[in-house]
Amino acid sequence: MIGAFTITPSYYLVLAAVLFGIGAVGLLVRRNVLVMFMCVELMLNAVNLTFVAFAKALNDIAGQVLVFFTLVVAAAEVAVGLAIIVAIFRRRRAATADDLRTLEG
Amino acid sequence: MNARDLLGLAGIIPLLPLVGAALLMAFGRRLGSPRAGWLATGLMAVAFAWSVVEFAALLSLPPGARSHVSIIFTWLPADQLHVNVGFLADPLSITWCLLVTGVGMLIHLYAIGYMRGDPNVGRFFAYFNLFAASMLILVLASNYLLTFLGWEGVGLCSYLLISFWFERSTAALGGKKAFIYNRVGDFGFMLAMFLLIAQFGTLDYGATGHAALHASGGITTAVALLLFLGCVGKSAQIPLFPWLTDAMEGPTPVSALIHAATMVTAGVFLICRAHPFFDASHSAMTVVGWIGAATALLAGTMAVLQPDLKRVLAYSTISQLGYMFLALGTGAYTAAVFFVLMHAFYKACLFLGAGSVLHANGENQDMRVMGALRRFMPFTAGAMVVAWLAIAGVPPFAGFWSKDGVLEAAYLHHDYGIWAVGVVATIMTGLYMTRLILLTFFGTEHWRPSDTAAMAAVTGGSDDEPDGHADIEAELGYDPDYLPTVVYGEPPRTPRLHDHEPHESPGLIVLPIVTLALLAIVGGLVNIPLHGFTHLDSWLEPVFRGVTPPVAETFAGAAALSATALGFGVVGIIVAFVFYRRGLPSPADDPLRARLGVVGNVVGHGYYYDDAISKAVDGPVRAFGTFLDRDVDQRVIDGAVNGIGHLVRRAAEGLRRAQDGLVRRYAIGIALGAAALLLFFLAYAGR
Amino acid sequence: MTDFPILSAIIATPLIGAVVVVLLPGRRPEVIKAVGYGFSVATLGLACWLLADFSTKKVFFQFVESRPWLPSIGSRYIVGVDGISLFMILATALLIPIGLLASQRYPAQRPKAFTAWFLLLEFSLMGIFLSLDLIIFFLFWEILLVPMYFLIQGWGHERRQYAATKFFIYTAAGSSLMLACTLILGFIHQSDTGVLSFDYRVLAAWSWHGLSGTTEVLLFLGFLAAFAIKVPLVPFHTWLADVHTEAPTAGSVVLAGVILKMGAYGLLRFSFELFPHASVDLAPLLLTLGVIGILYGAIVAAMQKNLKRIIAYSSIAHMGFVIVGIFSLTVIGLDGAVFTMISHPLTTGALFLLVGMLYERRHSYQLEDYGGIWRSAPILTAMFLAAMFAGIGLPGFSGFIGEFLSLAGTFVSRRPWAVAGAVGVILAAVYMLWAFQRTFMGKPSGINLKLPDVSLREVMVVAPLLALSLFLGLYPKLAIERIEPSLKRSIVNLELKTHFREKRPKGYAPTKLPGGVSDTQSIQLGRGAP
Amino acid sequence: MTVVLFFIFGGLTLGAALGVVLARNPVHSALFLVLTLVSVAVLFLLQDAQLVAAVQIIVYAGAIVVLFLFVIMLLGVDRPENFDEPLRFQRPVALGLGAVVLAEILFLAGHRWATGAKTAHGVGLTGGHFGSNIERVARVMFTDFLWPFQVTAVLLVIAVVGSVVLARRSGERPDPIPTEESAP
Repeated sequence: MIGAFTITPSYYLVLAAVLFGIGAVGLLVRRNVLVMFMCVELMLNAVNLTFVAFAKALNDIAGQVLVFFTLVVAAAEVAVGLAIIVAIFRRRRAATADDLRTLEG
Repeated sequence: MNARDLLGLAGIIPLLPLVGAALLMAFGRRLGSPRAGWLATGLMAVAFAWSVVEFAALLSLPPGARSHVSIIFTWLPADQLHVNVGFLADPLSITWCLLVTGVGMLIHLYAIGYMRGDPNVGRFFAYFNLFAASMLILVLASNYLLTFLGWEGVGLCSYLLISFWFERSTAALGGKKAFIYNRVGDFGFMLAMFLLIAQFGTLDYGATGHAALHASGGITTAVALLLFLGCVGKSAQIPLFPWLTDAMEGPTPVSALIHAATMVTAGVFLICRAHPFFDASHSAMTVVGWIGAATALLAGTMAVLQPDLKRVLAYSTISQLGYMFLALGTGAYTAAVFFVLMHAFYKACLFLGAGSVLHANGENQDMRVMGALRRFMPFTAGAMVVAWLAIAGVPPFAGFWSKDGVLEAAYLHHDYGIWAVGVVATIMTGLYMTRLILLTFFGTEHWRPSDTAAMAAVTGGSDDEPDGHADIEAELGYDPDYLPTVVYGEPPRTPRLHDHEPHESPGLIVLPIVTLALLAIVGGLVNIPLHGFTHLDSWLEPVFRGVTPPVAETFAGAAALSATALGFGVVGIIVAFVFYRRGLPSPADDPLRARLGVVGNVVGHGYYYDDAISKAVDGPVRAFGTFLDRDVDQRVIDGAVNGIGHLVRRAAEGLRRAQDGLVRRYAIGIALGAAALLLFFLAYAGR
Repeated sequence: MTDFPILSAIIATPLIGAVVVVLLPGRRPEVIKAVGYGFSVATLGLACWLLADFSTKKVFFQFVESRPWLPSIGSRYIVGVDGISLFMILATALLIPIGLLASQRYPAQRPKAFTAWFLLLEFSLMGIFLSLDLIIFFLFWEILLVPMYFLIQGWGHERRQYAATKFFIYTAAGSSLMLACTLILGFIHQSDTGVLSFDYRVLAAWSWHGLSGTTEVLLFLGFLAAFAIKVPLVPFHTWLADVHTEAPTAGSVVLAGVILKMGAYGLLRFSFELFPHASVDLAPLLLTLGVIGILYGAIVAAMQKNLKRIIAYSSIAHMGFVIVGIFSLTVIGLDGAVFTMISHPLTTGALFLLVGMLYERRHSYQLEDYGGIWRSAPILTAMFLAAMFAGIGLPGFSGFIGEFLSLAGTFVSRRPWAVAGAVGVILAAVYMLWAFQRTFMGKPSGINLKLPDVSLREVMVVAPLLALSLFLGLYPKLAIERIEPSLKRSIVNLELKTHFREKRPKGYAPTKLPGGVSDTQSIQLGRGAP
Repeated sequence: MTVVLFFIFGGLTLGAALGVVLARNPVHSALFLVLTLVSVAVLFLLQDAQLVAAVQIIVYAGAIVVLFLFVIMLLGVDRPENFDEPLRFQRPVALGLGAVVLAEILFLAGHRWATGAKTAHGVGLTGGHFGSNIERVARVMFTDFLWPFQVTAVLLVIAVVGSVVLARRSGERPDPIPTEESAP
């Protein structure tokens, strides 16, 4: 029964899409900048999952290689982003994204 | 050196005063009075001498060959149009050269005395010489464009000289007015030249003259009338005459040289020069004749009640110029030239005399506060009386012959209407000139302090301000606060004798006046309408070849015509004597004016013509300009430009609200974009 | 003819000068000024050399240099000079050192930046008048905005920010259309012939048969947008008065003297050859705009109370004569137009310089602050008088020759316009004499009694302009014989390319190019000619 | 077996992700994030991506989340967050958009275009003589992707420098916290 049921790449893709959606909604609704960052990480992970799923489906290792690049970008983003948050905190002690609106047009 | 070689050097005549002008502009201030004046006068004398040489050279040639063009260089070579700087020496131009240099020299001489003490005398003589040079270029030019150069040059000098005492507001305005009125005329001159270029492809006098013979009537009429518009401006004919009276704001030698003897006759010269076009167009001739006649009459009436010595002479000049155009309009070119010459003598004499009177009266020009001056300035008075008789047309003075020639030509040309107007106008001539002489030199003295005391109440003005003012006058050579011109309707001025009696002017001033008076006596000899005495006619005959002025069939007929003209002139003199034989009873009381009543007011104000133009320019014209500037330029056009900028700014202000600084709102935007992009893939890319 | 690339040298010298000035230390203003003069005078020297070497016999472009520049978009660095551009080069080369000399005392701040911008301005102007590639032309055209913007903004008067911005946006708006049309033209040429080229001569030899009527008119209008704003034609003129009023003296001199000519030059150079049918068909429209400019400029000038605005509006009127002369489509009229383009820098340049000198003394441009200056400053007044009458168009000065020929040419081809334009001659006298009377005549009072007269330096600034104006007024042949072959070529090409036939004075033979030039060669504009 | 694992860890991934979004306390969010990342790593393993899974654990769960926690503790923001939404429409729009995007992706995922594309000729996950998963990744990364690899190296350097510059104390005092007295 169960053996007949195979997990096709589409399952992974759907899973990744839902993960991406959760991350996106979280990014939009949360106000804490750190949590927003975490949501971004969720979305990136969804993408990674997609890459790996495609690598498997298409039998091409390039998909896995690309995950590394995403990872690097994510790492760089977190490093710089957190540095910015720390810098902002030093001056303003404001925790939410809504408080940071000095660039208002 | 034969005669033709000499004629080739005609360019020297204008060159001499031109050099003088350049020298005086550069060093005039250093030369100072009177050396600057002597330099200018000396150069004019040399120019006169050279004109005489050219005259002799022309005389030595047979009449048919008395024309020589010397080309100096190509001035304007555009396309196939080649305009040269070339000088045309022929009887017409040399006649004018003699007039300009001769009378000009006398007036230069006069000006040395008249302008003595003026700190800017160098500048004055620079302009004077420049004027003479321009006028000589005008008459010697071999094509229309070079004439136009001189034409504008004299206009420039006229402007500069009228405004010479620029600190006087009226002088500044008068100069500007003269230049602008002349520009209106120049508009016609320029269009005439354009038409010549378009139709004949050349501006050369010789070539256009030949071409005119074969041109269509419409063209010749158009050219003639456009040129005439230029002449109307320059020679102050109806409707462009008001500037000449305001030109009297200039120093008196200027009025004599430019606004009586020479520049204003440039119009006459131009028509003589362009006579083939006028010959070919009867309608143009009729217009010229009637405008001239109307000007002669109307300007004569305007002169009658003027209280200002110089303005009477100005109106008189306009009127006399009208006679010249009357003559031109009836085809009597020689008569017109003759009139120009004689007019130059007696009118220059009158103006210089008037200057002498002003000089003796502390710049006062109001005839009503003069009177009996003959006792104090006998030479001036004598000369002016001679000139008066000449202008009034009393035989045997110069004016009689010239006026007689003009009117006779009109009659014989069967232009009886023009003739009649001309004859009636002689009444006016006799009237205003006699009034001028009587008020100035005869009758009772009104410049006495006793009169002054009475006057102070009338004018309400104080007398000359004391010391402080004398300083300015000494520094400037004139009093910038004193506006000498008296217009009709103004109360009589306070005399300005500065505590001494009127006196005869110095010799330098008197000498030219007397010389001109002598010329006014004997000048007529150059063209007495008796067989063998028509020197001028035969001298100018080659210029106007093909134009045969009508000749009276009998001596009796001619004599009858002369007698008629003389009779009308004498009527004017008699009327003046009736009213003014004892001068004015009091400065504020003019018997003729009292008699004329409303009519007097109308003619005294020059038919309100000038006032109407001033009102129009001040009112509707200025309003139109303001409308263009304020409403069209600043509101509509610039408003539209700035409006576009405003619109962009408004839009930006609306849009900047989207940039509310809330990062999460921006994130929504990103998500929206992502959704839209995916939709695009769904809709299109999958196909 | 030597192989020395004189045109490139003329373009490069001011640029090098600007760079050198920037690199100099700012502490020694006199060194900077000396370097500025040095480079601008060197450019003037080169321009004079060009004048001396310029052949009056040749119809086509001379001293042509052509080098590859941006092969990917088919743009080459092509420069060349003909009679139309020759005197624009000279006028630029003359006005720049004069402008620098006039600015020696005022404005005093930041001489280094001022000199550098000024030289950069010269660089772009030279490029505009010499380039024969549409892309290069456009580049120089846009580069010009930068120095001009900073000159107005940095050294102008009270509302300089407003004026500089207005100038920049106004002219940039026009030239953006020109860029679009340039590219469209190039790409149509590419699709038609397979060659991507922006060489003016290549395009001119092709466009007259390669473009459809509507396209040609639309492209013409696109170019016109840029040119009409620069000229400026009414109703695109309102930037001019504001900019002049706020610009420093030297800026005004160059603006009125050369920058306004860019528009007329563009029309003459590009519209005629690239869009011949449209030029002929739309000539009445442009003539009308020109006449409106003459009359409107004069009337509005008469209403101004600010000396600089009066002269600014008089420039509009003068440029109206240029436009009228160009679109008279006659050799005489074109002669007049180009001659006015030569004369106007001299007369209006002198007027702006003199007004600048008045400003240095009195710190005002308002007429009401003046009066009776003649008494305290007779030499300044005399120079103003000469400049004024030169500007009014008094025969003997250069202004007259230009106006006369423009109107005469127009009269030959289209009479009503010429008659209306000639009215401007009267109006010019009205506003200028009025301004002169208010400024220099009358009784002086207060500070006007004691204004110092001009210094020797100031005389040296103005006198050359007036002397040149007088010289050209008395001997215009010098200029006309160099201009005319190029203008004849324009007219002949119009006749060859379209059904247009020049209207000529009666009895004149049809316009021909000198012997040995075939019709094809004429249309090819001397491609391959040395 | 894989089916069971997939559903267990797939569910864990989604649940933990929801936890990240819904937890009030950022510390809890960070911990949920660790859970998500580990689950994803298992999913990687299920798809023969052993190296990626290892790196995921080491870099993500190990380094990045620790960095998050560090910052949370450093800044002292480990207080529960107020869930009131000050922005009107933000929440409904966000949910709506999330749903739309999800629907679109799902639709795309079932579409030929997204799944049927041909791969480039490269190294497969299995087959050929390329050795282990690590070798295969290394082979591709240092040949085909060498240039992007170098660029990412530069990117990392920039990130390091940038964060050092940003986080450096510039010697300025923080804005004073408004107190009762100083408040207007």
